[in-house]
Amino acid sequence: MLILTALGALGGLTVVLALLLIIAYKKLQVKEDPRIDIVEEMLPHANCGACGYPGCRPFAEALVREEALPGKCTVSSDEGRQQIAAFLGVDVGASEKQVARLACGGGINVARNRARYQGLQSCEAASLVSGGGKECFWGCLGLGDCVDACDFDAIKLNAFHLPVINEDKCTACGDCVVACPKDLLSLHPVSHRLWINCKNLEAGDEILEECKVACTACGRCAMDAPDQMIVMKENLPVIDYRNYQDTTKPMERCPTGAIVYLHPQKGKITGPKARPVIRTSARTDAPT
Amino acid sequence: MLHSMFSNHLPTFRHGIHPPQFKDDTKDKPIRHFPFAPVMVIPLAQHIGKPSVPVVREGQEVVRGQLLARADGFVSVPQHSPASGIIKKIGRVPGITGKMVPGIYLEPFPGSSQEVMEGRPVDVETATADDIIRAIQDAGIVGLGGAAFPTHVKLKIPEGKHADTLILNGAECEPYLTTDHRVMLEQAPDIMTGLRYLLKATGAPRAIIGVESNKPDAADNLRAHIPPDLPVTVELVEVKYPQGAEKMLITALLGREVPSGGLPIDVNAVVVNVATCAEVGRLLPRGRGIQERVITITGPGVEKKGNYWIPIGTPLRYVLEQAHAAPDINRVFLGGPMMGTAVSSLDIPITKGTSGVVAFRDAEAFARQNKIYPCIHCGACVEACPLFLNPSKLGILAKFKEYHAMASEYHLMDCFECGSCTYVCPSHIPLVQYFRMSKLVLRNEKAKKIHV
Amino acid sequence: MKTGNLWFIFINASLINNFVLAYFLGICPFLGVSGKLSTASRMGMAVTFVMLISSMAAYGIHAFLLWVDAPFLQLISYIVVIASTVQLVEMFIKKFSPTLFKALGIFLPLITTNCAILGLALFQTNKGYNFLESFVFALGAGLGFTLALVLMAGLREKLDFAEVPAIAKGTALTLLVAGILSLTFMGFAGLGG
Amino acid sequence: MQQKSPGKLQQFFHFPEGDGLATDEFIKGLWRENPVLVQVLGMCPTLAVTNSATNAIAMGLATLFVLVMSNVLVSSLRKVIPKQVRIATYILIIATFVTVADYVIQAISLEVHKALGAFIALIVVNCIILGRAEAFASKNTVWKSLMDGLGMGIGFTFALLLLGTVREILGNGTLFGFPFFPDSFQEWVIMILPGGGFFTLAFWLLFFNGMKARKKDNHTEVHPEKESVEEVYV
Amino acid sequence: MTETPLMPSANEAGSFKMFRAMVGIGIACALAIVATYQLTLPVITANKAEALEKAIFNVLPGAATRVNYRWNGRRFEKISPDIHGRDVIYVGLDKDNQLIGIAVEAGGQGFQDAIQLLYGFDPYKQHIVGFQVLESRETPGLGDKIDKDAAFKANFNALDARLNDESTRLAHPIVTVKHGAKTHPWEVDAITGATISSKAVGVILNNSVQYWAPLIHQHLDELKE
Amino acid sequence: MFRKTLEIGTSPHIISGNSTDTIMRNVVYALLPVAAYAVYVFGLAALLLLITALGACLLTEYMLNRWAGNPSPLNDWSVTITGLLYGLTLPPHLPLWMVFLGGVFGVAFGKFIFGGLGYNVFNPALVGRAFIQAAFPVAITTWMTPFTADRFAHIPSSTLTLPFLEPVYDITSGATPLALMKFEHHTTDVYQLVMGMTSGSTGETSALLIVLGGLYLIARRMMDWRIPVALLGAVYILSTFFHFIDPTRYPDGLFMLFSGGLMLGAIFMATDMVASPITHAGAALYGVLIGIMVYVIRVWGGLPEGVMYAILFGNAVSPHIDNFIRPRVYGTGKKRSLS
Ligand SMILES: Cc1cc2nc3c(=O)[nH]c(=O)nc-3n(C[C@H](O)[C@H](O)[C@H](O)COP(=O)(O)O)c2cc1C
Ligand SMILES: Cc1cc2nc3c(=O)[nH]c(=O)nc-3n(C[C@H](O)[C@H](O)[C@H](O)COP(=O)(O)O)c2cc1C
Ligand SMILES: Cc1cc2nc3c(=O)[nH]c(=O)nc-3n(C[C@H](O)[C@H](O)[C@H](O)COP(=O)(O)O)c2cc1C
Ligand SMILES: Cc1cc2nc3c(=O)[nH]c(=O)nc-3n(C[C@H](O)[C@H](O)[C@H](O)CO)c2cc1C
Ligand code: SF4
Ligand code: SF4
Ligand code: SF4
Ligand code: SF4
Ligand code: FES
Repeated sequence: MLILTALGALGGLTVVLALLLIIAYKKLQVKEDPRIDIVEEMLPHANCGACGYPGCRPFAEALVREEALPGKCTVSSDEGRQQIAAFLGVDVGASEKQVARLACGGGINVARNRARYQGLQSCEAASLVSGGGKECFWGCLGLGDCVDACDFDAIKLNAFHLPVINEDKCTACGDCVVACPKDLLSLHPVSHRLWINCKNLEAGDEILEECKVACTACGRCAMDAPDQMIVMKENLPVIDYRNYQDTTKPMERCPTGAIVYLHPQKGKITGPKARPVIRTSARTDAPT
Repeated sequence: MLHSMFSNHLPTFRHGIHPPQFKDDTKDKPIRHFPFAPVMVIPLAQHIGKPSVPVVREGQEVVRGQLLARADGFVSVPQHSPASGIIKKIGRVPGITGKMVPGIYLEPFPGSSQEVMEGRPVDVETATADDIIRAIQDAGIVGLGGAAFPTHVKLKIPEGKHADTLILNGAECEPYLTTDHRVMLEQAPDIMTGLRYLLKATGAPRAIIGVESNKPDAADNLRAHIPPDLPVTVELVEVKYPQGAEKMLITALLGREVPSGGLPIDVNAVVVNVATCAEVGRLLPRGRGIQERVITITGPGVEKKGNYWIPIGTPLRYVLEQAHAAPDINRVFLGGPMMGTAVSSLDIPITKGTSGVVAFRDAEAFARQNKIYPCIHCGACVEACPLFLNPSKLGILAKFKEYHAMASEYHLMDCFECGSCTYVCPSHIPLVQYFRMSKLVLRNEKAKKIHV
Repeated sequence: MKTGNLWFIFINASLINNFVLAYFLGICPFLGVSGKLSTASRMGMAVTFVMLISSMAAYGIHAFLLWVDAPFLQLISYIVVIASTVQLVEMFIKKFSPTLFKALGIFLPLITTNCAILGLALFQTNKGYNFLESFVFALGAGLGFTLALVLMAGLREKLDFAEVPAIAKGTALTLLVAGILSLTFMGFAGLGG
Repeated sequence: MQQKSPGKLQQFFHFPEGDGLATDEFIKGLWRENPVLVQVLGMCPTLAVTNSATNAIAMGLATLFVLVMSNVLVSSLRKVIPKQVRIATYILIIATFVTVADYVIQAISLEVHKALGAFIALIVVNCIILGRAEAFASKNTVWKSLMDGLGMGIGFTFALLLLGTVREILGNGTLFGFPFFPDSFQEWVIMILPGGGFFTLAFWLLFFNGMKARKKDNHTEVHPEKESVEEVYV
Repeated sequence: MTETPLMPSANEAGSFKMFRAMVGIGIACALAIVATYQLTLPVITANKAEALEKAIFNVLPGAATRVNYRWNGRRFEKISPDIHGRDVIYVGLDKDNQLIGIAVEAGGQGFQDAIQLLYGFDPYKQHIVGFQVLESRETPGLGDKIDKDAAFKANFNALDARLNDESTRLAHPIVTVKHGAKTHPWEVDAITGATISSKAVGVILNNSVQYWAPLIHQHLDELKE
Repeated sequence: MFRKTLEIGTSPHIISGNSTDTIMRNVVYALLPVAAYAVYVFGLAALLLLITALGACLLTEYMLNRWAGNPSPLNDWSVTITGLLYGLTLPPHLPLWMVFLGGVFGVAFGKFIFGGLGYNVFNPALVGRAFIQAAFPVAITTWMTPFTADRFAHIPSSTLTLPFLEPVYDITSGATPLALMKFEHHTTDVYQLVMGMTSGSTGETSALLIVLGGLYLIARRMMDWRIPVALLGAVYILSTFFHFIDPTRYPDGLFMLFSGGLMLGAIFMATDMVASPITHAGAALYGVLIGIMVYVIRVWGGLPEGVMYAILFGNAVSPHIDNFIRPRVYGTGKKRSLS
């Protein structure tokens, strides 16, 4: 008797519900991007809300609209997330790795300050106050906005308050490029190793008063560069990376070290002429 | 405090602050002339808008008042020579932004009588509004109230709008500064002449001169000089910072609120600084160009405090030397202490927008010793902000780099950087600096692209 | 006496024995969806709505099971009926009012399989509430849930801009705030009694 | 390895070659993907029934049972359940096992049943169970699902026990009902109140976060101190 | 990704398949549940009866067996021992099958949540003779003393619940008084620090006794059968 | 001639003399008389209690910030207020180990965890007290009679209870005016309340000194008068209204104002700007809300006193008040921007 009641009750219930659900599916189905269903399928269906969306489906919709990235789901496994990323094609295509590059060598050991900046310790803020107090208007302020901007911990300030970019960690997201108020950072393929390490537009030796490693626009690098690879523009050498050759020749005669070679292991290398400049300044002015 | 209690009946705006005035040192000092510096530095962009274009060569001799550079378009003004002398160089000169900017070096002839070149006068009776506006542009006049916005642009009433009141801004609410005060005392006739031009140019039927009640002598003097046929009144307003901001003055005098993102003309008003007006009244009848302006040199670091006629282009170093500034000055800023810009070098020149030079010594550099605490939500800034913003929230958002929320939800872009909030904040949070920076970030954001 | 009792049930379910802060029901959405005020308030309304529906459904099923004398089917039929009803309602709203769906509907799947809803059904049965009492109970529980969620969301929005030590960021901080809120709600004890 | 085609049973369980016992599925739930401490799921029972260690164990075991059973059943039926009625059927299955667990616990001890109250029934809606059924069991073999269920269940029980122990010791001065402190101990009543549940869990999360942070700290290098360098002025 | 894979068609199940799966599993579930229910029912019933009896014998000292009675509006009727409800009372009999007292369940609002309690009533002496809390969520250490505090429980060893002359109401309503202020046998001496819970107990008892005592008094004979 | 390096910074180049640490220090000054009177009334027990509360808070703040690598925040004085106020809200003879525990909890989980000064969403002192009240409800609802004869010489045994052990009382315990009101319908004389001659928390009994402290801070513009005025006003109006309707059930307004922790809470705790709304209108609303809740809990709730819960609830609501009551921005025309 009990069994019959149970079967009757629950069986009846399921029958009714199944019918209702089926009819509802047929009648009330709303057409949507089919990818939503597939992505939802790949999600764990925990409907936990940890992703910040009210459930798995809204999250799937956000994923399909590319408003969110799969990593937001804490419940899914790594493969699951990769699977979704792969399905939606949100992964980066195969192209040469790019990294952020800094166009300034004026650390506090070589470049001078004209005024003492007081205020928010941020480059953006300082740049608004008479350019930040650095003698060279174009130079790095060394307050580390780029360091803060980098989510990947790829930038550190060195002892002379110059940002150093860790090429392995940099993902070329470009956040630092946007953050720098002096526009000193830009994204380049890692293979571009010859590098103009200065942005000042003044010509002549007076600029050395401001910064010992500034480009004086003497033009030697442009002369020495093979195939017109370097041309002078607005008192600055510009490397034409379209016909780039991996050579250190152009920097041999640079008197200040404004053109450098970014060695993957050894870091910044300057030409022989400029080395004493760097060395003495590092020795005499650099505090311990 | 006591003062504001007694002057409560005076028209004013809500909120705002009462910083100490520091005006006693200079307010009774008549305007005196200043010697010419050995080298004058004349930047080509002393105004908001496009820089002017040089019309002289290096080595050319020029006469005081001669055109050095012409205006480049409508939102631009010409530069006139501040002295008779020789053009040494056309190149880069130090600018207040710390950047080298295009400019002209001029070496005045020593001992020259420095006669001013006369030009074509504009007669207020016969000239049309457009003539006056063109003449104001030709005279190189920009707003002398601080913003250095080309005055003729402001006077050109846009299609479909009209001005019912011209307001002369004689509030001078910034502590330390007394230029406008002196101008109102000494140049009342020029102001009245200028008013005729301005009223004609804008077509406004009446003018009000708003003067803070701490300058009753200036108000009385102006009233005494009002010609019977001029529809002008002088009104005292409460002593409160930033009473001189055009929005606040409009609210105080007319009871209107300039709409967010709008201009005074949207509430049918045009605001011009009294010194600007005096300049118009002085230059236009003789067809001259602007070559000098009245500046207050003051501050604890300055010995010969006073109000001076200083030729445009005089380097700051020279100004401070002549005013016997102390050798240990520590912070020098152009303009008043609330809105002025600190300079990083004394090589930069006085420009048309400079209304004061204030020098502090080490002892006054308080900002440095003050420890910054987190915002304690005391609400002082909210009660100070004349625009009824919420600087506390804005500051917190800025700290967390939520610039978009600041602009979209908390009206960041309305902030006119008066500094009242920073002034009152007990936690010494550099609120205004946050806001300037945030605005810059937002402005740059669209412009910047990632480039290889 | 009757209305007093209803009032008391309401206060009890919403404040004194708040579902989230005293009974620990619906903690997952409470932690998950309390980050933003706008989301939280809509979620709260959706929960209240579903609570009302499931309270009525549960009342019906309970009567039915009493009639067929099959108490052992209580749990399974509650959950199945509630889940399906909510799903039907969801599809219905989605079809006929996309705006309402945007506002409330998207929360429905998250709510279906949620402790607070089933807990409500079970409690009202255990307490032997009649239809009206059940309704008021559900209303109180839903509004209490909304209150907790909304308070939490306000605090969390504020805490988004606090220099929280790294180790406390995230769930730990939310739980702490919930704990303090729970202490605060102890102040309501004895109200209405 | 035999190259013979697998037998029926083997096919059913489908032992993968490399990790024959699917130990990883088991291990991950214990710690790396612990449902409570890492995924923050199933919070209600975690907080509600951990005012004593006994309750925590009982709840943990009940959940473990339902989790394993439903995982196994869902994964073995995964081929025959159409997608559209998936959730409904999973709920049916889970509810059945919960009802079973409910009656069994009642039969074993009414007292424990009373202490756990409605939360036994509420296992039905514990996010972990449906979550695992959906996320894992519906896509994996029976054996893997079994291991997954065991791992998650034990991880859940472990987390509950962490809470239950602290709350019972401080809140009641006992552990598993046996006196832990001398008689004159002053109980911290808050620990058995709702607030204490929140605080204890928050405390454990802080503790584990702190441990993780310390581990990470040992690996990161120190940067040059910004302030330690004097600037050069003209 | 250029092409979007279509929904796998295998997932597009027919209505019948859906129906079959759901109903099939539903029926299987029903069977499983019924089986468990059948298997555990005897044990659970026994457990429950035992627990209830323990409580009843606790509040009715000397009782050896109990009988359930239901008030059907006119009279008390004897019912099966596993039926409970708001209108059920338990008659305790001693070894000689003599009625020695009646156990009644009562409930009401306490400090934090509802309190359920069971008390023993001696219809001859018109006394409450025992008291036990069945369910409460009162604060541990404070409110839960109503079930732990020996002094408080001693209140109910012989709490006066005499009826008035017309036998319609209690002669003196049961009330809780502040700790140490008990002067009459119908007063309950509160626990310090838990006055609210103590008062709640008084109120619950009073409401319940006011209802049952006259009924029991009038229909005592029916219960003695 | 001039020194070569100038200093640059943004305007304004002058600021007002106000400073957070000055404000905080002045609150401490305003609290000192209250604390001193408490020691006079309750004797050595109160002194030990205040020292312990202060010590626990200062120590926790110091240690945690040291551990987190922050500069020491003690010189901003805010935690001194927390410690003092926390101590002043506790019963005078509460075991010192409980006092210490609550202080640690309040500062660690009511303040530090949110980021320290300025970021706490709840009042840290009250978080500490709420913790103790929930953990040891018996100890915290046992009150000592004021002005006992040998109060100075005598240290109550409960005060020195060994850590983690249950206190044993050897003092005369007395009910607080609110408990008397609630459970025995006995109203205490307002004079006694104002002069602090009743049982109660260490610092709550002398309403007079609290009011004077508040007036001092308001006069120095270091406190927003709107919150206490709105709060006390709401309580007074409600109680007067209900007292008028049924004087036997509802106590009168003055009694309500001066009994329990209302004065201390309204003047020193609800005014903690960190966890209260920022605008004047918001502050007034916040005060009224807390006032209503205090009244509701006191009159209809189970507990005799509700100031602590009401303020904590107010703290929780204050982000919403800030969201709803925003200043109307100049030139935007709209009266109030909602949401
Ligand atoms: C594009 C543009 C148009 C302007 N037009 C007017 C105008 O029509 N009327 C006016 O009074 N001011 C006009 N202004 C000037 C500003 O309102 C304002 O006076 C100037 O920026 C300096 O303001 P002061 O220093 O507050 O702020 C204009 C400014 C800009 C940038
Ligand atoms: C905060 C603030 C304060 C100001 N104070 C003054 C002042 O005291 N006197 C003044 O003439 N202009 C002041 N201004 C500038 C006026 O807003 C307005 O630009 C000026 O009066 C217009 O006249 P002008 O273009 O002739 O300079 C202030 C602006 C701001 C934003
Ligand atoms: C956290 C907390 C929990 C409490 N729980 C109870 C309780 O469960 N039952 C109760 O009667 N009183 C409880 N109270 C205490 C009441 O406020 C108490 O009854 C009141 O102080 C009257 O005490 P008295 O007996 O000393 O007059 C609690 C108090 C607090 C602070
Ligand atoms: C008027 C005023 C009242 C205060 N009240 C409290 C208080 O009740 N509790 C507290 O912990 N701190 C109080 N403080 C101190 C300070 O604001 C507090 O420590 C912060 O909440 C910590 O971030 C108060 C400060 C002021 C100025
Ligand atoms: S911010 Fe982005 S681009 Fe810049 S260094 Fe970091 S990872 Fe590279
Ligand atoms: S590179 Fe740019 S952002 Fe980075 S420290 Fe230098 S100025 Fe600042
Ligand atoms: S600087 Fe901006 S935010 Fe601050 S008071 Fe002035 S207008 Fe308001
Ligand atoms: S004045 Fe400063 S501390 Fe006060 S609310 Fe504004 S920002 Fe915060
Ligand atoms: S367990 Fe997730 S909501 Fe209760």
